[in-house]
Amino acid sequence: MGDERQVIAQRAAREVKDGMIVNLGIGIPSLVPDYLDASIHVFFQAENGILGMGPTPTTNLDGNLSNAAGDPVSLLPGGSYFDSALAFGMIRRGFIDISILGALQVSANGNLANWIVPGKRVPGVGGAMELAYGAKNLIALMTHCEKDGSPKIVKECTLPITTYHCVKKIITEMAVFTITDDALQLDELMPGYSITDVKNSTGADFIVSSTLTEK
Amino acid sequence: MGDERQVIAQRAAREVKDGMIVNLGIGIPSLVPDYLDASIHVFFQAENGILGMGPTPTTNLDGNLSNAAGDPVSLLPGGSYFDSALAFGMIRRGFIDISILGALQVSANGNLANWIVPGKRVPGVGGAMELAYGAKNLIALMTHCEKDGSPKIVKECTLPITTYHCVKKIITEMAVFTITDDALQLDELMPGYSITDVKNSTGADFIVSSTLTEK
Amino acid sequence: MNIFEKVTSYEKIRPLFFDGMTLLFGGFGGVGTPPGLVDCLIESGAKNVHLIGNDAGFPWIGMGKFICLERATSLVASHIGSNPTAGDLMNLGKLKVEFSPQGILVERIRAGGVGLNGFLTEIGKGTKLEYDKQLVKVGDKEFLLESPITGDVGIVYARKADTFGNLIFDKTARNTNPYVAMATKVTIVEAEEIVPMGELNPEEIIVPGIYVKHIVPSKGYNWKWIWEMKDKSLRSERPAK
Amino acid sequence: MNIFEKVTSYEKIRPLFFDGMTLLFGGFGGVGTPPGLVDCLIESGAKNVHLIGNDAGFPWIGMGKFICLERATSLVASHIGSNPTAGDLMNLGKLKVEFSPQGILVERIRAGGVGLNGFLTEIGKGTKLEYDKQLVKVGDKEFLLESPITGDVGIVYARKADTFGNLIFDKTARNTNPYVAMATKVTIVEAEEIVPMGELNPEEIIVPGIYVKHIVPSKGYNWKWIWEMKDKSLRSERPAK
Repeated sequence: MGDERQVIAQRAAREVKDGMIVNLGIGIPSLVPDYLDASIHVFFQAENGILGMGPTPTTNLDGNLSNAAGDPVSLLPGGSYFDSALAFGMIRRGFIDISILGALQVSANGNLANWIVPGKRVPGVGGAMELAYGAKNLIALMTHCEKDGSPKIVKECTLPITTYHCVKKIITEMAVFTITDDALQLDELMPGYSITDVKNSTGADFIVSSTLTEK
Repeated sequence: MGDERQVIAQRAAREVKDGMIVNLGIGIPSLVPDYLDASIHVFFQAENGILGMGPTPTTNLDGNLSNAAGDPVSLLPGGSYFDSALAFGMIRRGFIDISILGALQVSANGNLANWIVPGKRVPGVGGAMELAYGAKNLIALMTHCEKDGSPKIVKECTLPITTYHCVKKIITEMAVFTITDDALQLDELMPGYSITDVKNSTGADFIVSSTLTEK
Repeated sequence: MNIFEKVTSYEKIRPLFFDGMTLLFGGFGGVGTPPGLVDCLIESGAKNVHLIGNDAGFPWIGMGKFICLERATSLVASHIGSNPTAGDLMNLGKLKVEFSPQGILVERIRAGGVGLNGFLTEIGKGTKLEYDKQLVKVGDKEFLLESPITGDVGIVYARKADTFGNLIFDKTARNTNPYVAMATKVTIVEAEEIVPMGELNPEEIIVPGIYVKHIVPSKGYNWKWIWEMKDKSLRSERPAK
Repeated sequence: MNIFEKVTSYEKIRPLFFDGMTLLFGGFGGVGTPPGLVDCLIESGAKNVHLIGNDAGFPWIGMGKFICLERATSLVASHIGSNPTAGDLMNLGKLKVEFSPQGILVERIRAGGVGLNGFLTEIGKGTKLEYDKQLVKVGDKEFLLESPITGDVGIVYARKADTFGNLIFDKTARNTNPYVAMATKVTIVEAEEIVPMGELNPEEIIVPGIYVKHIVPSKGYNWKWIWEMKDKSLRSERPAK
């Protein structure tokens, strides 16, 4: 399980390009920075009101300097602090080049469910609706299936929707999908998985990219 | 004419009490600070984005430090600079204790006309609508009549309305009126004028305060 | 009241909290929620409180401490995930929770604070968070109408205040605090440092003093405990009532 | 493009102005309208421009200089009183002017800048400035719906910029500039001083660099002329075409 999360985060890191403004959700997305190439200079933004977050400090933790999850961060030169309304102004207005969010379910047409499991888990929506609405590119990270083996990539989400038609790409420990207006498309297989494996674990039909080759 | 304006400003200054947040319009209202008692400590606010304006500087004028009319000002200790959206946030939300505006016409029920004389003068509304809407107390200053002798205090404004039912008090060189939900009331006569003078120069019926005595 | 001298004591603040009030609180995950004023609220005995703020904090941090005492009737927030007790109280019907998207919530508080009467957005449309919000058609598109939020009392955490109430904040402890300050009738500030008027750079002031009613000195903040608790389970343990 | 290095020259900026564009400009009575960028706009030859800003400036100061050249088709502003030429052009039908209450106008620009789809207000209701704006009923009250404003190009004046475009402003030259910066596709900043990243205090930054596309160094501002002109009639004299 720990491994799966690392595999997903490592693959997601390749979506982050030099010069991007990036917002990372809690959970698996928070592991992405560990896998960024040193040549990649990006500015991480967080919903509480910070742009240009640097690495987690090891000494002199400052209780007033954290990301949206409350974890300690640092600030790079050129970074800034601002209020949460401005933070979400950036998000809604499309200034986040890439938003990487954790997901509970994603439907074949890009609907995202990630805020509540009624009767069980009540985290609340946080800033996910705005990120899903405003980010230029939204990538959902999740393990491919529930612990009981049921698929999280589905025809229609059974969990309450966060935002409709927003997910552009799904990365799991088994595969990478893109979602276009037309279809859910399997683009890549992660090491050790075949198209058949993915088909057996996915709750929606998908097409296979013409460039995909099984190894 | 110059004298009339000074008389009006001097009387208006008595409406400004210690500890108030005050916004002054252009024209006659801008003369009010000259008549404030030294014991009165107030904070002047302006729509461009400043709170706590001090006296007009005589040296070292700073092109980037002005009131809403573009005239040079200074800043008192405890004053602040902010953007125009915040300046109007204060105004709409009722944080201006007293707004003193110039007027072209005021109706007996407190309608204010002060932004346009169609076909003649096209100043534009500026921030008058917000001030009239939000200020806790709105005082209109004007000469009692037009140059041709026609009254500016009228039954119904003939000029386009800035804001309905907003003026609480009118100060002219002849008299001071208050406007309540019920009526236009003559409260004071300025030196040299009688009730008859005021009646002859006013285009609306008014009641006379029981405390008013002609000198 | 001298508007240029607003510094007071927690003792004088306590009676300002009242039963049934709508209380807005600054802070994000507990960071920037004034800890001394939360304690003061707890001591006040106020109950049936309607809370509005970014989140339910942690059981020991932010507004979480008060929520766990079951003296809040309702909560408008973007999430309650870090405070399991809030979820329990919600499921038991003891706390009415209205979820609002995070950025929409702070924008609603701003709308209240700057005297606007609502705004339109597509965010949340067609989801459970639409609740019974009014839809407004503009051209051929339909938007949710979000209403402005104001409060009876607001509690705010600042890095520095001058005696007039001009405020500056510290890094990410700013978050929703400026708008809570603007949106409440009685805005109470807990400041790490209180200075005379004229000591703050007027260019840096984030909240002009016009919005502030009372200022108390902070006794220090407690939210760095969040990550100092190595045993993460402690983060969500419920305090004894 | 390196997002951390946005400093360029007026020569490179000139082609960014185009015929028929919607241009937002910062400034209030000319103070804070970037004079070098107005000159650059004039040199660009761009015509049929839709202007949106607080006011029409003075004939020689702010956007007034460009308006007098009759290359603007329309203007949304709160007043044009300080620029008689603008009034003349309006009365001649050569410039379509839409008046907006000052605070509502900057709030509309902010709404555009932060991605909201409009807001409700009572201000202007029942007056000529209602124009054909949509009315929205909430409960038994009716409000005007004000639409968000965005622009193709925005010109902004800052005290300091770093190379990423983080901005700080100078006193009352801030005014509408922060929101113009947020609301336009191509935001161009004229800065009195340009510094490396890391030199601005991150706490004081008013506009994060994320919003800025290009930065040019200012050649100095001209608006203190307003009060240096002892003969006030000069203030409203029209420049030769």
